[in-house]
Amino acid sequence: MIENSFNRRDFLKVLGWGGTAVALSACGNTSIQDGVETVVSYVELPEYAIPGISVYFNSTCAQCDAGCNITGRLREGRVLKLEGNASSDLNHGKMCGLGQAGVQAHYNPDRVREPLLRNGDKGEAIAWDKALGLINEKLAGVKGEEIAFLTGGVSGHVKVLLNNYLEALGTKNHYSYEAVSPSVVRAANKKAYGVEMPRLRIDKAKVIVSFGADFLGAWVSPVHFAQQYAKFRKANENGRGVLVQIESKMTLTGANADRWIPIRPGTEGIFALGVVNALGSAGLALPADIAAVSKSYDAERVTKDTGVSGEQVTKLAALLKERSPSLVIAGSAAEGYAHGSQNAAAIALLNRVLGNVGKTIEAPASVPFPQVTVSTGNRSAVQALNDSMTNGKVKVLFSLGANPVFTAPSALKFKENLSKVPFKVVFANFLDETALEADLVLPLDSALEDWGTSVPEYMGEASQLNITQPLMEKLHPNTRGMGDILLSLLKQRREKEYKDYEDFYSYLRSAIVKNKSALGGNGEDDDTFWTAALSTGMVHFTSAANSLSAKSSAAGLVLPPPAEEDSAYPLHLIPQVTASMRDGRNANQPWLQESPDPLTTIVWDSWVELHPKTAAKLGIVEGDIVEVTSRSGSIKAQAYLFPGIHPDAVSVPLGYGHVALGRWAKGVGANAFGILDQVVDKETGELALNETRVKISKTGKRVFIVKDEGAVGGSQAGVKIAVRASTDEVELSGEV
Amino acid sequence: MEKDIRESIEWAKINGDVLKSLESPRPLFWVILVVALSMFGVGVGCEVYQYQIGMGVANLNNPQVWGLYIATFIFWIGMSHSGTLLSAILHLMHADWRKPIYRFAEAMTTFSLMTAGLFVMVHLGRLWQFYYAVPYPNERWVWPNFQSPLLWDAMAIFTYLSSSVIFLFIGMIPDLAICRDHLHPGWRKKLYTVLALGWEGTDRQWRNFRVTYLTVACFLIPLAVSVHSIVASDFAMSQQPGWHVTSFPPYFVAGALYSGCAAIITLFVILRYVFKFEEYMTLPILKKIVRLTFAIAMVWTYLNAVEFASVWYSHDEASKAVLIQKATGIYAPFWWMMNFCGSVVPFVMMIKRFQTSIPVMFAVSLLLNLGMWLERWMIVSPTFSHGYYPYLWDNNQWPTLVQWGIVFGSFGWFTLLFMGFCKLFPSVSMYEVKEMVYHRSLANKHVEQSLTMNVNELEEKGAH
Amino acid sequence: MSQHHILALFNNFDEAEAAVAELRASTIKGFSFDDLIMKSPIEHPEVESVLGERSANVQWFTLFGALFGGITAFTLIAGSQGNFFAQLKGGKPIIPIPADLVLTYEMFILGGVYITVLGFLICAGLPARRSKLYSSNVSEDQVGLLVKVEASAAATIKSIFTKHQALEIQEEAGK
Amino acid sequence: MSVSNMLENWSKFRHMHPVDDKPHEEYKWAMSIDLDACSGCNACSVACYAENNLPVVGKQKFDAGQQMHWMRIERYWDDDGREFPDQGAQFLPMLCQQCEAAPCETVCPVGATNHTADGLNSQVYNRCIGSRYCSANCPFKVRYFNWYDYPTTDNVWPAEMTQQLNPDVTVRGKGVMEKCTFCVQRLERAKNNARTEGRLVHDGEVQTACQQACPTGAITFGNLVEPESKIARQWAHQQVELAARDKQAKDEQEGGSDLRGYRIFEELRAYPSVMYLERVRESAI
Repeated sequence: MIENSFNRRDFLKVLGWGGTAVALSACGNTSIQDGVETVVSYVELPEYAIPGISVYFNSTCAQCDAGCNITGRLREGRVLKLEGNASSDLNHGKMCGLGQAGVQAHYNPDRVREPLLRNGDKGEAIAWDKALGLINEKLAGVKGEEIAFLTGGVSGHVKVLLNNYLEALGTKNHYSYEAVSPSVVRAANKKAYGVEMPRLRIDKAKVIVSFGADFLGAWVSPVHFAQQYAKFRKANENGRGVLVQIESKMTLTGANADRWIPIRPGTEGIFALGVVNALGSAGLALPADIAAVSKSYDAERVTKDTGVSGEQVTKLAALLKERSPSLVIAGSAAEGYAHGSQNAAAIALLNRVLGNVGKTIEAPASVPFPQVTVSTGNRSAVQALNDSMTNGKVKVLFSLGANPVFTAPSALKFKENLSKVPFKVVFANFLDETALEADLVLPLDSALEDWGTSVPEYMGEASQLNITQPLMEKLHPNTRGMGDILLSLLKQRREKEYKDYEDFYSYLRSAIVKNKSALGGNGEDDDTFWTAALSTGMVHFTSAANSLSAKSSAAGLVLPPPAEEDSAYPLHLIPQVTASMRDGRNANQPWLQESPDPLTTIVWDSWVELHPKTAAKLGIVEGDIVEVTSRSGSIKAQAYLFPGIHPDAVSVPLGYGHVALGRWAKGVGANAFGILDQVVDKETGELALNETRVKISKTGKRVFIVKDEGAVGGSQAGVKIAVRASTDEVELSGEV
Repeated sequence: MEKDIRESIEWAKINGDVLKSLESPRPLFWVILVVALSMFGVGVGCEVYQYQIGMGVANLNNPQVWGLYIATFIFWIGMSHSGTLLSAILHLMHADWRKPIYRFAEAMTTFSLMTAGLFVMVHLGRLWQFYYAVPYPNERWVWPNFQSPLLWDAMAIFTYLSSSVIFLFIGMIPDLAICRDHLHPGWRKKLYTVLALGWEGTDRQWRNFRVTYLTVACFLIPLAVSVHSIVASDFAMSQQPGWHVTSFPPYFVAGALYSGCAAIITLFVILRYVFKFEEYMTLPILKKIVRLTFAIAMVWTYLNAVEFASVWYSHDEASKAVLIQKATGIYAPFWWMMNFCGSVVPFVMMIKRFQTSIPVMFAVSLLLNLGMWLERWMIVSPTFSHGYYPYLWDNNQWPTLVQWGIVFGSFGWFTLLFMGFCKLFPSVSMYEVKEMVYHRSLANKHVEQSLTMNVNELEEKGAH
Repeated sequence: MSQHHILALFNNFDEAEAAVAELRASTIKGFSFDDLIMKSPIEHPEVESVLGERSANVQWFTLFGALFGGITAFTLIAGSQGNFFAQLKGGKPIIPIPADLVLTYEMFILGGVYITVLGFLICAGLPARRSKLYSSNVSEDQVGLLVKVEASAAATIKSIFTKHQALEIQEEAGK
Repeated sequence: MSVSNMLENWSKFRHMHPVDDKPHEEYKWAMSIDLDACSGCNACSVACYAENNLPVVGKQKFDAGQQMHWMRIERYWDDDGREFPDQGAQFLPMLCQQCEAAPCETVCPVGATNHTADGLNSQVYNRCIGSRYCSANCPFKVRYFNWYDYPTTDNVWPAEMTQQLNPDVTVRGKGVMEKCTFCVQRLERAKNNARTEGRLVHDGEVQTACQQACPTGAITFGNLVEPESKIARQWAHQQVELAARDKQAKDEQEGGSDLRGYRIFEELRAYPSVMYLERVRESAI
């Protein structure tokens, strides 16, 4: 099939102009003759659109919740590239791949461009006035508690307006839902240290023991951690740091560890207590409560339960004892079980025993305005919402920044229950699975067109309020910012209170300028302060430091024995959160789909990671399409033999398998959220992501896996390409 | 022993027999022509598609940047060497048995070079900018890169092609005069009148003709050697393991002569059958070519072994890996088949009975050609799939129908050209056959005389 | 004095050679041996033993052509490289001699072949109009002898031709 | 064409072929990548897509091996036959090595790839005719060919996506070879600015897109001629010399250097401008 028609004119063009014509024809707004684009006269220059000169504006990355500060590069009034904001305390001018793909969320051709009202199976474009009027109409006569607002993590002034709106509606039903947030770790931290997110001084630690925390890949604030990690690795006054990663499935962080320890799924807490015990045996003084808990975890028991050799435990204990301060991090591998809280608590004990609290675990900077801090999302929210919907208690549902139809486990039957809600409003950039179920879809500005503020959950050196400002003109005239929408909705209720604010920008400016003394702008005049704030893209809170309380007791800590064999479903499913796909909301950005997964180098599809031993037992070879069946459902995907996984486990990446979300996401891979069993952590009620048991069967089909690595599968074939040396072989001091 | 040619052939019969081949073609001709045209059409279609969409439709990729195009290019270049062998080398060596068969071999040279030239174009990603490789003065004073073996290639092919055309034409002038004199009036007669340049066979013309023919032959031999050496340099001068071998140029030249000889046998059989040239393309001549082919086959086999051996003894791990991969990897069936066709099949030619067996030799020649085509493919593709960089090893892509179609089309194109030639120009050199007949009969006369003398002497001796 | 052109056709080289030999030996007034042209269907160097040495100068063209080709190529290539019109390659000298020699060699041959052929055309007087006295039998199996004589000698010549069994004698009175 | 041109400029042009006695004059761009810091996160690769208008080819063409990542992150495992890769994986960002004696340059028939005065291996898209000889000759296989006309291919840059394209960088049509340029558009801008101010580009003034993005700062880039630049100090400290090839051989000897710097395929004598620092793993655990 010839993809584009070949006529004489094209032929001559190709012959005559050659590469030049081809090159020019792709440079954006040059296809004037098509009548699609408009000619902009440079006699009247749009602001900041100086032909040929790049201008830079600072804003905040919206691709994940880390809230990195970004600088957008603009030419002729359009954003070309997102770079890290060099003056940021969080990311210091650095950027991850996910963040950089933000421009593709902005320019994505699949964005929603008009408010859409459901008409049968189709969405019908309607005017904004009508849409907002319709919301008001539908809310009339609905009791406050029958209104629900589902969001992802929200912070800043949108959160303020949102709370005010909820208050105006008379509801407290704000469900903050994140499918893959570290919520159990938050709770455990709160218990162990008194704060949900203490500051982890990776850069100060000499040894890091990470229990499945993928802090270089997708955990909390990876760009920030990666920079600290770089300092940790340098042979500075601390010496070169040692990273030990304990997990059942190798994460990107695990791939960078000095020692990667594969552990039987769910036994991380046992291992932690085993190390505590070994530290005690090595002569470290243990507090009595801890000694009592850990004393039965001798090397033999640990080996039996976790599958890790006793020698390994002893060696690790010796290293931890010798090199201080160290840092022990509990990550997703610890929290993804029904006993996740206990695991996290056991791991936290290590920090206490090693005296890391206060040294490498520091108090985070505090935020003096609790109303703007992030409402951290969790997984139990969607369960609560689902329960309400099931009982018909929700009459009007608003949804912003969450896609539960895609991410909720199928056992919840979320989609079915959603249909019981009479009126559903979704604020969205794209028609994702949830938006497709909505009665009204309101198109949002992209993060590069909108005004807003946000407070990152994980702070760097200082406590900061990030400012999101439009980097360019709206791409589509009929999208609106969330703040503006909320303001309009609030004006429906509290006209008097908000009538002074023409738009969200004026609200934002006055809100920030009003508090400039608390934002480091004491004594400056309003305009100077505001301009400075916009030009740096953030303001810092002047606030007292937080403090940690490490008073938790080990008493009452009980770890269950390792999970029993399940002959029907013999394998543990470890859904992996990859750095680019996360929970799948960015799956429609082609750069991310085309970036090979760092460990498997697979692109444009999901896969099932199996240890070669397990695969051999099942007779599976690479590329076999296998069916992964859990008690809740099954998916089919290509098998990839991966040595970095425990033989008892299989791993499937999350975020693939969209049935909506545009041309680049739809139909790519399989949705692993769908087969997660509805097992929750006993203490927090959070969905235990790693607790699903599965079986694998061959379907008989086989494909060639589309991946970047060659057929020899990451072997260097005896050629010196990527060289590795051990620390005693190289001279690191004095390196530049 | 059977004679290469019957000395008593009338010269007029020679004219008549050969000129008969220029008469209106039989229906079979048109059938083959249509077949060849449609093959060519398939090739053109594939090329248009590839031109329009991009080289990607050929399923080439990052390590496998070259594919069947380059392999087939070398194949056609190799084919072209036979003409030079027969007309120039054997001319210098006064092997007059070449005379009835060198004309079509030379035509084959020219046409296979023209076909090879097409592949250079087909291979280019930006065919429309092809002229950038031509060293022409331009207003920006930008010149091509004279260090590139590819440019040498272009220059060598141009030189070889134009010299071959000239050589073919010069050698044909006396025959064109015959055509002019003995064909019925018509457009062809006018054509021959122009092409014959007014040749009358005067002693002055013959004298200069002889010197010129000899001189051009002398130029053509080193040229032919250099052409395939340069094609070999495309590989040998590069930094791919398995290619960077000094024995490549002689190896390529031997391979070229080899495939050329095989092709001559094929066409020999076809022409002999089609034009009923049994009087001229005789079995003893076939036997001689077969022996020559066998000799070259052994040279090739030796050089092939030398290539393996030099890789083996070089202790260059990368080159060794390529060799092992050729013998055991996914290309192994083709590699072994190439070795079988190239080194084992020729031993059939050792068997006397088969040396003059037309069907056997036809089959053998086809197998040899297949083997030589595979050889070129085995030089190109397996090496790419096993270069220095292991990350991209075995990133193989089976050639798509577009690639096969263009390769297929090239055979149609060659057939078209060759058929056209055979119908327009005498495919057996009439004047040289006459010379051969004349000199053989002269020689016979001498032999008879001396034999008679010997017998007389013997009788005299016996009388004593 | 009017000139006559006479073409005699012989059955084979022996007869023609005999005629030539006799013509050469004889001293006929109004006939110069240099005006004898032999036309033959095949190349027959042996005839030179009776025709005598006649020069062929193609080789000088060859020499010139080959040298011209080679020198031009090298000058052009090295000149363009030396003037940085051909871009520079890292790790290689500005004028890489071994690489340039390859193209020099090719041009040497190209020049040699082209100019040799040009020389052939010039030396052999081609392309030419066919002379009026020509028989298509010459391109088949007969040997022709063409002489230019003064009218007075024509008869003598003809008689010699007849004596050597000329198959056919054509005559034309020319300028 | 003139003799005076040759005489006047010969020595100047000699500097494009640095040998020990005639090093580069003003600039020699070079890079070093610390594999111990590299976490394999792909940020550099995405940055390269954004900066250099690289097409996203999609699954089918990726499968055909026609992907266009100028910077690719390679992942290697140890070949020691252990059950688990318990020292992790090894990542290697592979990009055009900008060789001083580049094998690709000499073979291009039209001279589309050349050496520049500041030591870059440049690719002139307009001159390229697509013979792909350069790629055939590249030991690292870091040259990428436009197998298709990506600007007109569906879903490569549809609709508004074209507005993201960097106007400083050509969008390549079908049939031309392309590769990492060390972000030459950034280098040229920095050099122009410096020239306007009558100075040289100072260290850290210009960053490549990959370097700028790299969260762990594993990539260092700069001017090797300036002895005080970070890159020059790194190269000097690691004893890797641009036009030398004996570092690896020396390292391998008994009692050889215990420095981490090396260049890939040093023995092929292409003299790459990218130095890698070996990954390190703790011996105590």
